Amino acid sequence: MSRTDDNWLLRVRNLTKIYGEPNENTLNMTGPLFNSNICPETDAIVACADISFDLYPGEVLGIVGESGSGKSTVVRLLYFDMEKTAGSAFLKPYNSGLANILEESNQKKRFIRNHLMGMVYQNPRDGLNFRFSSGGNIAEKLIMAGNMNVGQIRGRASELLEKTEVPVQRMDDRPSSFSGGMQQRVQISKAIANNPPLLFLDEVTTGLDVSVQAKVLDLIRELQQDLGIAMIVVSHDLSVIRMLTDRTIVLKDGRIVESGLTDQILQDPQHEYSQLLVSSLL
Amino acid sequence: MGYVAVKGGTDAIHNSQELVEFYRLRNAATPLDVNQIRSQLRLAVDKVIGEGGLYAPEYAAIALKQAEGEVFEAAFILRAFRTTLQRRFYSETINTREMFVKRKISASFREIPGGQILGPTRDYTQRILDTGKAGETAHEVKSFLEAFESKIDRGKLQDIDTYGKVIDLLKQEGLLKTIDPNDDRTLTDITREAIKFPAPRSARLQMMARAETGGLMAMGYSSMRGFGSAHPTVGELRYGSVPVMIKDPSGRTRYAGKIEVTEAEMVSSVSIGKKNAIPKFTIGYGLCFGQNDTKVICMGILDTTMRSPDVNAPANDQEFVLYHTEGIESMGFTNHLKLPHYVDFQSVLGGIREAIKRNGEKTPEKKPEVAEMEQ
Amino acid sequence: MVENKKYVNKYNFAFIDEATKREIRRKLLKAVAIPGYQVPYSSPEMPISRGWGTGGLHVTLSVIGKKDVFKIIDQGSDASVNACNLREFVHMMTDVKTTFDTSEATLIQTRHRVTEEELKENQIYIYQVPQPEPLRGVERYENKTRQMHGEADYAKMWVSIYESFIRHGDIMLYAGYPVKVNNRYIMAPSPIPKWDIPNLNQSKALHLFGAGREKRLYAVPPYTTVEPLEFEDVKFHTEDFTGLECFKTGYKKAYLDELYFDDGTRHFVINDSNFLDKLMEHSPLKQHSNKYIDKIEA
Amino acid sequence: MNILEVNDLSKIFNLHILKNKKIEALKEISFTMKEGEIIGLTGKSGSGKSSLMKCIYRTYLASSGEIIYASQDGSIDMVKADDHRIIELRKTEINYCSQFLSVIPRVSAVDVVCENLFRIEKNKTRAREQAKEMLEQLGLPSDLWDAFPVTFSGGEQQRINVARAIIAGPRFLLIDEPTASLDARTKDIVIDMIVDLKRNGTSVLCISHDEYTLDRLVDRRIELQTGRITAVEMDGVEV
Repeated sequence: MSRTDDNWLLRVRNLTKIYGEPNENTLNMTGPLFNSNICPETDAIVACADISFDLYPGEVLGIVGESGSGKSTVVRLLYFDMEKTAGSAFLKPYNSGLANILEESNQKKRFIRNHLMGMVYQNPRDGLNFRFSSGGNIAEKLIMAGNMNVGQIRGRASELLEKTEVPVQRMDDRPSSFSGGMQQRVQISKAIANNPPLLFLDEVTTGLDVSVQAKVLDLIRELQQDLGIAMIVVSHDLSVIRMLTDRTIVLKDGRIVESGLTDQILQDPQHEYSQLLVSSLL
Repeated sequence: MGYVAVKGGTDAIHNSQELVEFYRLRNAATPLDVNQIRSQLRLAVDKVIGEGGLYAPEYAAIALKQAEGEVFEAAFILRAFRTTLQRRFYSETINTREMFVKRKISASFREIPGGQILGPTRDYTQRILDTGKAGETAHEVKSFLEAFESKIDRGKLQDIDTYGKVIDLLKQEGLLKTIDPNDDRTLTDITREAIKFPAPRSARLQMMARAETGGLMAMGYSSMRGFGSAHPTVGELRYGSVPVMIKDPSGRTRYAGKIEVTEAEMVSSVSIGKKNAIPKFTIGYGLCFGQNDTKVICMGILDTTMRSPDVNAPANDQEFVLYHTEGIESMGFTNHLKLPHYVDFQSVLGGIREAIKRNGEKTPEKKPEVAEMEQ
Repeated sequence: MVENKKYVNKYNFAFIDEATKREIRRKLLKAVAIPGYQVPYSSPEMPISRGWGTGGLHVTLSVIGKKDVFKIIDQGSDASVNACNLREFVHMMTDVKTTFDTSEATLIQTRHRVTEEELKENQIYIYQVPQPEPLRGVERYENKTRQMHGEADYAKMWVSIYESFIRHGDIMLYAGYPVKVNNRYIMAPSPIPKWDIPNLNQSKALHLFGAGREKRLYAVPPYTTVEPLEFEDVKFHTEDFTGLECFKTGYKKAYLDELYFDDGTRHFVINDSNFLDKLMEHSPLKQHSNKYIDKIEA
Repeated sequence: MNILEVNDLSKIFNLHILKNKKIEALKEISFTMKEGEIIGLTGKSGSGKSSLMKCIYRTYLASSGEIIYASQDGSIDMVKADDHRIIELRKTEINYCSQFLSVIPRVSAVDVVCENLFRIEKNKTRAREQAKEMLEQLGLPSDLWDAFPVTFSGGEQQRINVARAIIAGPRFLLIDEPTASLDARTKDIVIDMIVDLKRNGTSVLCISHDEYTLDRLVDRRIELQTGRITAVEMDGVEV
C-alpha cells in the first residue's frame, strides 16, 4: 500500500487571516523577515498568511511557534471559529474533498464540525458549556449528529468518559466542579464523540500542572493509537510536539518558516528561527 | 369561592375605573388647568413628550393630568395616542447649529464661542425646600415677572445670534476621529421596523431618545463608575429651540414649526489602530425633546460605549442597554405579572408535585402544600 | 357597550391606522408562508400595557372585519379581567359582535389556553405571546438566536431538555412547551399548558401569534405538523389529572383549575369557561381529539 | 539487488544562531548495500557514522547527494522524498534504533517495545505477549516489564531499545551500537536475533565499536573518518 498524492485527509492552501485594513503592501511588508506581523502602512495585523499543508489520515501534525505567531489562528480558521481572509481548505470525507469548506454555508460548516472534526481548546470554557453537565456537553455533539435517543446518548457518553478516564459517576455533574485536567478530558470526550477523522488540539496542556499535563498527553497519545485520528497539535511547547507529532510546522509572524519530520525539526532545524526555538528547549 | 369572582370581570373593571376617577378627584380641589401643567410642570411635560415620542406638550399635559402626575403612565398614553396618527412627512434633519440657544455650556473649554450660557438650570439652585412656594399667589407671580421684564435690555435682544459648536473647533484641528467606513449609517425608523442587532446608530439613537431617563442614567452611570470604562467630558450641552423643516410633495422645503430640544456632545478619547495607536477624540451624541440634561448626557455616554462591545460592561452591550431602558415596555411587562397566571401555574404545580413524588417524598394532602409552592 | 362615542368618531376602525394594519398583515402573510418563523414588525404602541396582550391586539385589529364575531379568553376564561378589558376595547374600536361561544367565533384571541372545543377551518386563533423566543432560555442574545433559527442550530435547546431529564427524571418544561413546526423551526407556543400542545398539530384553524413587546409575529397555518420536542425514549406528556374530575360536571377529559374554598377544601373545575357552560347546558360540543386526551377514561 | 545506494552524499550544518558557523559532517559519501546484507559502519567517535545513519533515516536533511532506497513500491530518494512518504516507510519498512533509548515518558517497558508492533498486531494483548517473550529472551527481569524505562540502568534500557527495533521485523534496520553496555551472554543473544532478522530478509546497517559484534554480525564493513569513507570491504576484501 502506498500513499499517493491523493490520499490526503485535509488539504490547506494559502490560508490567510488579516485583521484591520490591509493594502497591497501588507503581505510584502510583514512576516519573519520584518520580524513583525503588523503592516507598517495600515496597522493591519497578519495573523497568518499563505499557510499550506496536507494532512494524511491518522497523521499527527504539530504547529509550533511563540504566542502571536498565528498557530491558534490556523486551527480556529479550520474549525470555523473565525472567518478566513483568503485561502482554501478541503476535507476528503466531505464532498470527496472537492469543496472549499471555508466557503460553505454556516449550516454545512456545522455539519462538518459535528461529523468530521473535533476541537479541544486551551481554555475548557471555550469548548464546554459550563451550564450543562459533562454528559450534556457530550450529548450536544451526539445530538447535533442526529442521535435522539437519551439511552444511547448516555451509553456513548459513559463509554467516552471511561476512555478518557473521567469517573463515569460524574457524568451528570457540571464541569465547573472539575479540576482543570478533568475538564480537558471532558473536552476531549466531547471532541471525539462522533469519531471524527480529524481532531484539533490547541495548547491543550498549557496552564495545567506538570503531572496533569503528562496525563492529558498520555491520553491523547493513546487515543491517537487506538482510534487512528488525524490530529493537528498546536503548542508553543516543543516537548509536547516531540511527544505527539510525526510532522511539524514552525510558524513565525504568521508564516511557515519551516516544516518537516518532527525528529528532523528537533535534531536538524534548518531555519534560523527553528534553531533558536530548539536551542531554547530545556 | 375564587371561581365565581372572576365572572364579574367586566364589572370589576368598571368599578376600578370609577375608583381611579374618584381618587383623582375625591378632595374636590380645583381642577388643574392644562396650561398650568404645561407651564409650571414644564420638566414633567418635557419628559412625557420625550419618552412618549410625540412632540405635543399640550397633549402631554392632559396625559399628566389624566395619570395623576405619573410620568411613565402619561408617556405611555401619549405613545398610544401617537399610534393612531397618520404620518405624512419625515422632517429634514434638524440643524442644532441654528438653535435659538437658551442654555449652552462646555466643560471642555473655559471659554467657547458665544460664551458659556447657564440659562435656566437647577444645577446651582440650593436644594432647600422652599416652603414659601406653598403660599405662592398670583400677585407674587405677576410682580416677579414684572421685575424680571424690567431688567431686560430690549435693545440688546437684537444681538442674539446662532453659535458655532465646540466640536467644530476640534474638527478643524483634525482631533476628531473620522467616521469609520464600517459604521452602519442606514437611517431606520424604529417605530416602523423592529430593531435588529447589531443595530445601526440611527436606531440606537432613536431608541435612546425615547428611552426612560432613569434607565439611561443607570446604564450610563454604571459605565463611568466601573462596570465599563466611560470617562467623557461634556464637549457641549445646549438647550433651545430649533426649526423643523419638511419637504412638501413639490420638493420645496417648508418651515413646519419649532421644537425645543436638549443636545449633548460628549467628548472622549479613543485610540485608532493597534500599533503606534493614534489617540483621537470621538463624540457621543445625545438629543431629546424638551429640557433634560441628564438624559442627553447619559445618551451621549451610551452612544460611545455601545460602539465597542464588551461582555463585561453592560453599558457596551446594545441589546442589554436598548431593551432594558425602554421604559414603557419595561413597565408593561413588569406589571403584567399581576395578570392571572393560574393555567401556567397549574402546569408547573403538577410537574413539581410529580418530581417530588419521584424523589419518594410524600406530598402532604392538605393546605401546607400551597404554602410550600409559593416559596 | 360603546360608552365613549367620542372615540368612535375620533379613531380609525380598529384603532390602528390603515398603513400600519397593512404592514402587520403583510408580516402575517410572511409568517404564514414560513410556519414557525418569527417575523419582526413595527409593533406600534397600544393603549394597553406592553405584556398585556399588545401583540395579540395588533393581530386581531389588523385582521378583523366588520362581519367577524370576536371571542377573547384569558386563562381559558371569557370573564377574566384582562379578557373583559380587551373585549371592551376591541368592541369599542370596531363595533363587531362579541361572543363567549367558541364555535360561533371567527376570531378568538387568547392568553395561555387553546379552547377545549375543536377549532374549525373558518376560525383564526390569535395568541398573546409574552416571549416569542423559545431559545431565550439557552441563549440570551437576539442576534444569536436569530442566527440559530436561520441555521436550524438547535443543539443547545435539545441539550437543555436532556439536562432537565437527567436532573429531574422528567422534562421539566411546562406551559409554553417548545414545539417544532413543519419539521423546521422551533417555536414558542405561548404559555399554553402542555395539554393544549397536541391540539396545534394538524389543526383546521389558522393560528397567529403576536408578541408586541418583543415585536415578533409568527404563525401555524391550518393542517401543519406541530410536534413537541421529545427524545425517542424520553417523551413529552401532558399534565396529569388522573383521579381528578370537575366538581361541577364530573368530567375528566379537560384541563382543570385547582380551587380552594373558604373552608380550605380543594376542588377541581374545568378551566375553559365556555366549555364548562356548554357541558352544563348539554349543548352540542365537539372536543379536540389527540392521543393524550383519547387515553383518558371519561 | 541493492536495497540502498548512497551517492555523493554531503551534510553541512549551518548554525545560524552561532553566527552562521558551518560544520561539515559528511563529505561525498557513496556506497551501496545489497538486500539482506549486514553492513557495519566503523570509525572513531565524531567520524560521521551517526550522522550518516540519521541522513539515511531523514532525521538529518542531507545538504547534497542522494540516498536511493529500494522500497517495496519502488526506488525513492530519501533526501528529497515527501515527508509523508518517509513517515510511511518508517511505519512499514525502515526502523532506526539509536544508541540510547529515547522513549515517551510514562509508557511501560512492554509498551515501548510494542510501539511498532501495535501497527501490525491490532490485538494488544497478543502484541504484549510477544514483547514479553522477547524481553525474557534478552534477560530483562519480569518485574521491570510494566515499569517505566526512564529509571532503568544503561544495560536494561539497551535491551528494550534493541527489542523495540527488531520485534516488528523491519525490512531495513539502522542500528547504532546494539551491543554496547551488554554482558557477553546478552550480546550473543542480540547478535543471534539480528542474524535471525537477516535470515528473514532484513537488511541491516549497524554502527559498532565492538570487534566481537562486528566479527559475528556483519557481512562487510565501511569505515569513516572525519566525514569521509576511508575503507570499504567488498566480498571480504578491503578496497
